[in-house]
Amino acid sequence: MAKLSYAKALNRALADELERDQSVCVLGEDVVAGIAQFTLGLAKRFGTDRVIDTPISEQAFTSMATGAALRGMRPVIEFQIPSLLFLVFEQIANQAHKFSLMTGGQVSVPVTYVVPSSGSREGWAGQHSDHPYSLFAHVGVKTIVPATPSDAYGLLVSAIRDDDPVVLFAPALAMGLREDVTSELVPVPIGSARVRRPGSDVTVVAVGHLVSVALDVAEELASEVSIEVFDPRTVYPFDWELLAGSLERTGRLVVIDDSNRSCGLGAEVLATAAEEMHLVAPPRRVGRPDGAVLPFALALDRAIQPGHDQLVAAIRAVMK
Amino acid sequence: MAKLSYAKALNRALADELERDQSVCVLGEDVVAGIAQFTLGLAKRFGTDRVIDTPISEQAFTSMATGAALRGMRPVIEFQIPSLLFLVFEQIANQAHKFSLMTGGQVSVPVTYVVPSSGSREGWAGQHSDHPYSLFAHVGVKTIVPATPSDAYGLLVSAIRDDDPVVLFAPALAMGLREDVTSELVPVPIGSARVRRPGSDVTVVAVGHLVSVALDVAEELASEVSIEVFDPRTVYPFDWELLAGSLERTGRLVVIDDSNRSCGLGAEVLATAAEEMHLVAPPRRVGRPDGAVLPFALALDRAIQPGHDQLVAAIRAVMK
Amino acid sequence: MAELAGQAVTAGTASPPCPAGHDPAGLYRSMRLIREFEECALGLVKSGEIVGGIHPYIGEEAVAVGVCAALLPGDLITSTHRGHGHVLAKGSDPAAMLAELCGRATGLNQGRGGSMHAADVSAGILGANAIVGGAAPIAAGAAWAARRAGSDQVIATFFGDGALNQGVLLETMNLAALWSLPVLFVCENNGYATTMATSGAVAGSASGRAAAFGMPSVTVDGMDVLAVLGATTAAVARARAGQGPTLIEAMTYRYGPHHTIEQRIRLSYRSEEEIARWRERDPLDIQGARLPAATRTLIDAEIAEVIAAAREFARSSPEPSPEGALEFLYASGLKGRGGVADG
Amino acid sequence: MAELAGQAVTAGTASPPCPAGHDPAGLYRSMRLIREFEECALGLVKSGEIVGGIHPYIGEEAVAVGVCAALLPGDLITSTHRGHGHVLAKGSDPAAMLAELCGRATGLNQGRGGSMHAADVSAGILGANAIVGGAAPIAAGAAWAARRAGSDQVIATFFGDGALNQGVLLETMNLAALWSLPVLFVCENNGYATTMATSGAVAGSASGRAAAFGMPSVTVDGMDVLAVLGATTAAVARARAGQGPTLIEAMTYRYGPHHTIEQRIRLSYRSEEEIARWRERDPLDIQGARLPAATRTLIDAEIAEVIAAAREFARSSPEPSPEGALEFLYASGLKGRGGVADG
Ligand SMILES: Cc1ncc(C[n+]2csc(CCOP(=O)(O)OP(=O)(O)O)c2C)c(N)n1
Ligand SMILES: Cc1ncc(C[n+]2csc(CCOP(=O)(O)OP(=O)(O)O)c2C)c(N)n1
Ligand SMILES: [Mg+2]
Ligand SMILES: [Mg+2]
Repeated sequence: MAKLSYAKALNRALADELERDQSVCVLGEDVVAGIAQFTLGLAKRFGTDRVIDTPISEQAFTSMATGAALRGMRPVIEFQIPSLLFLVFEQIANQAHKFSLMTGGQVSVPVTYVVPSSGSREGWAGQHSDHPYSLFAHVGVKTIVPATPSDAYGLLVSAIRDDDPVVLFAPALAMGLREDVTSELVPVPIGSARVRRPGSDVTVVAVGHLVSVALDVAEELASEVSIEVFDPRTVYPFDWELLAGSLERTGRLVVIDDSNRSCGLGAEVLATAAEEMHLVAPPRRVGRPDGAVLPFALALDRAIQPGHDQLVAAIRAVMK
Repeated sequence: MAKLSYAKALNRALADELERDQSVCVLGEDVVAGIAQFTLGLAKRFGTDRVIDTPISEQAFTSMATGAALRGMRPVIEFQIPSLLFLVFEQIANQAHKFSLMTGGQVSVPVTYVVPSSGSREGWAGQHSDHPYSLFAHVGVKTIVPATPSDAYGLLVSAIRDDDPVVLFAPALAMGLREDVTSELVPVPIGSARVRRPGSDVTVVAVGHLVSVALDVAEELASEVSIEVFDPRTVYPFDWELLAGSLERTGRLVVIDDSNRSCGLGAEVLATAAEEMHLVAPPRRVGRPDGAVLPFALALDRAIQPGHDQLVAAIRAVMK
Repeated sequence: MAELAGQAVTAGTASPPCPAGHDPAGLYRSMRLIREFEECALGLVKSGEIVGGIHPYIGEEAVAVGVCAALLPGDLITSTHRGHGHVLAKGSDPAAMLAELCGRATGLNQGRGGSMHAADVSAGILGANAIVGGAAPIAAGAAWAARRAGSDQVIATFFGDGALNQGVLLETMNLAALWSLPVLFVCENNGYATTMATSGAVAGSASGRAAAFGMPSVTVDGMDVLAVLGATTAAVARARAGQGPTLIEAMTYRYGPHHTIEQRIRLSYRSEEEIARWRERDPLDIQGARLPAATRTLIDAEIAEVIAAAREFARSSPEPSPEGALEFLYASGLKGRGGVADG
Repeated sequence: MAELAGQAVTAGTASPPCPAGHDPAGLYRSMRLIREFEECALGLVKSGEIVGGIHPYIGEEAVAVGVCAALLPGDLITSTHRGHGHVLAKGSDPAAMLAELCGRATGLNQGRGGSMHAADVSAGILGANAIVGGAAPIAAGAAWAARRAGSDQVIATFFGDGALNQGVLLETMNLAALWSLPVLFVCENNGYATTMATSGAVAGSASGRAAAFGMPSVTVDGMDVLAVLGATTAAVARARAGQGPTLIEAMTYRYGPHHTIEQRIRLSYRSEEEIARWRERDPLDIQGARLPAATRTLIDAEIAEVIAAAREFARSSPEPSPEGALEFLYASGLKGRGGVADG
């Protein structure tokens, strides 16, 4: 079978769902032209009444998707940059997320929000480089950060079919990944993690593009330490059961993720593990610094992002 | 000396700073009338060109405060409800917070955002009852949740004088507190916590109005367990040093705070403690459930909020 | 205006409008229902049976009733923080609405929503919204979905003068005009946003905002239900014909406080004389005067009974059980973790 | 328009305007500087010396120059994602600007901002902004502060046609009109927001939006620097006199891609003919034709040298040290924790 790229996987998931279900549509800026890759070719195939270019009115069209969802549609919204999620935080966290409970279950809001190329893309600097998935995990909106093309496909399909709002982050540094797809692409359940590599000494929870980094490190340190690489895939709801099982075996935990440190996903994983799971040594996390704002110059941008060397150091620290 | 209420303390802090510094002004909805108590009487005393009613244009006036701060003013903005912070998340997290770094230190943005009556006020239901301070701790905006009238005074004064943006949450359930003020009201440094009650068996980190709950529980369980009540006062930056000292003595940790569980402040405290501090038993946190949306009916609203009974259970759990 | 209104009253009775009807008595009845409902609710706030208070709609009844009477039962609305009138005018059961305000399991939202979130999808009410301007794009989205589904549904989205300065409302007007969506933007201009006079907040005007997006608008006497009905009927016809949105600005007034909390604070943003002046043009009196006195008396008595029964229903209804506090949080049935670690 | 423009050129030279001057050669020089700067920057994007790419301003030079020439040195501007022209027109050092784009320690922002965040407070530039519509309220706030400080400063806030549908911009227009703030809302209408034609996104018009808030507006030929200068001069006079904001819509065109990334994707949202048609009215040619040929040649040669020197400066400047990655994060000097736990 052919190599499937991450971007193409998202594109195919969307095409398949547009094909399968007439209530699915795609809204966003420049989605007809497909400048973010994700929607390339879809307008041509499905028409511009299902793949719809919007004005630069993120707040309005985000809540319009909510309204359309209340009337039976399953809109997918594309945001061009991660920080646009700040701009529509009200519309997602305070409107879409709350309708089901507030109405006593009268309605559901099946909207999917997608940010292709989230996190730092080199040279995009302060206002375009956040990776704010922890914010959605905090308010309790289902949040997905796929690490591989087949997961990107399968999780996006599940998100679109899900009856709740779901945010999908496609990390900029994963968008170029390619995968040999040997079996059919299938939906991946939201909330189920996956052990990417089994190991017995330490569990490394790695998110999104950092899964590859963790796998590399695991290989590299193989003679020194047996590393289990755990990919949550869904950051909210998190697959605590699978993690507990992993820690039952390893008793050691390192989390590497690309969000800010304070109150980020790493904090949640460490906290839950400390509360409820088997730990024989202090856990460690690797992420962006507190309050990180990515500076423009490449060397500065890179200095702030979590990566290989810090992960190696953290693994060695928990093994001490 | 007289009893000082929490609301009055905030009011006095503002009056003192308006008096002291001509660059301070207050902006918000209905601040002239002072319907949120916080600004009562200030327009009369300082004039409506320093205490200014705005249209319901939160996004515009929040960034206007940023612009005014770039030109030397020190605006204080009042938001009537906590979820308005969702609406202006872009303006605070992506604009005000980032200007200093992005400009290479050319400017600073000394704006203070205040939410009097944050968290659940009985009967305000889904869209008005959030307590989203963890969101600001995540993006790295200085964030304060005072527990007492004198701290409310001292921290607000410090926030106004601070050269960075600062968010102050005044918990609804603290707004009615009164305190015997025996000495002069003074600024309280941002980032410094306080041990409210010393103890030797377990450290209870309690935030905002939950400090009183923790003190009550400490008293109640005094014969059973010696509880140290730790009030962070500032949730970002957190006073890790003082916490480490406390845990050095107790080795046991419970956090009670009124934000959602996942990626909330409780997670951060547990994670940091697990990473770096002395713990002899698994820590525990008490907060709102994952993804909490407060239902309207009082019994339901209360069922979701952290409180006395859960704290007692958590303390007993860590002492086991 | 009177002309337009006159037309409207006699027009379009082929399919039965909901629920006030176009007949003068029905319109009066619906307004009386709202008035008495609000009086009753104020009592329940005082007695503590409604927790947290309400934003009373008294004085503005003609707007909700005039607008909703121009809609068909299958049409939709979204409402505001001051929403009881809209919900009742669109046809929700007052007993279930009152039970909602009292936080009962029998309430419209099973006690989960309360005053500011009352929703009744079966009656076409997509929800009150506690965020100023927050419902407008939701309404536009529903209208958009209706159009795509080939339906000729129309949706009216209510908002106050305060919302005229909220970005998302203006964005929505642009989109609705651009895409010719069947939305009625109903601005209830009651002169104030809490304590802020409209003139202190709104540069330009409501109709100027509509014009900015090429949207027609009409300003009507919001104390006269026939004026509102007339203007709305014309806007509904336009929307149903695919000619896009209209802004309807209804000039009205709230007699009472912004919110019942206000009763505890002394505020002086408006004068007693101003209130008295508006009360002279009470919408119930204006419409009542068009009816035989006997009809009015009959309706008043009937409504008194309806409200008494609603109160009885609300009071005797069970409260929801705390175990179900997180029911409905996720439509998919996901159960998040509680606020305390297990074990 | 020509009338207005004619007036402006001869008026107000008592205090020296910045930095183009009002004289025809100065205006041309400033536009040529921007053009050559952008050509140079495009080369540096290609060579990888500018990381991440840029939004080139080529074709729109008359707008930045016409607006900034009407301002005094002490006046202020805010800029956009397509901001190089504004920054240069307002008087920043091209070498420091180019160094910023190359991420050097000698850059305007010490390499922290890059193309979309260039700021130079000493020259009155309160920053480019990467969020569409994001700078307008910041500009209004600065104007408000200036007024309170008793200054007669004016601030021009640039934005594109795409921003006309962004709520916060409309909220800001209302506030600026309401409070009579000395703000010039400069809409660079280049016909597109990325691939979206203005007609597909904007119901109504730019001037209609100004009218909605009772704000005067003027639409000018954005390819003719004198037209822009004239309209802006009138607006500046009004703002300085305390008569409030004006919207200036400059009809212009970008010759190149929305962003240099676009060069890698095949897009077909506009035709080659359309581009060619606009190129016929090149702003440099229009203004150049008003000068003696020799003057033009002289200026072109001078600018070539300035740009060559700027490139040399940028290239030879040091990169900032990674240890300082979080410098300036907090103005108060707070040091947050790093991304990894210590010890
Ligand atoms: C976005 C937003 N800002 C502020 C509030 C607080 N608030 C609730 S109602 C209100 C006034 C609304 O005035 P208007 O729109 O005129 O409606 P009215 O109350 O007069 O019916 C305000 C400021 C809110 N709910 N939402
Ligand atoms: C609020 C927001 N939405 C989307 C984007 C992504 N984006 C950057 S530039 C742009 C187009 C802007 O068009 P316009 O305002 O006309 O300016 P132009 O690029 O034509 O100069 C978009 C959609 C953004 N930066 N900010
Ligand atoms: Mg009003
Ligand atoms: Mg444009």
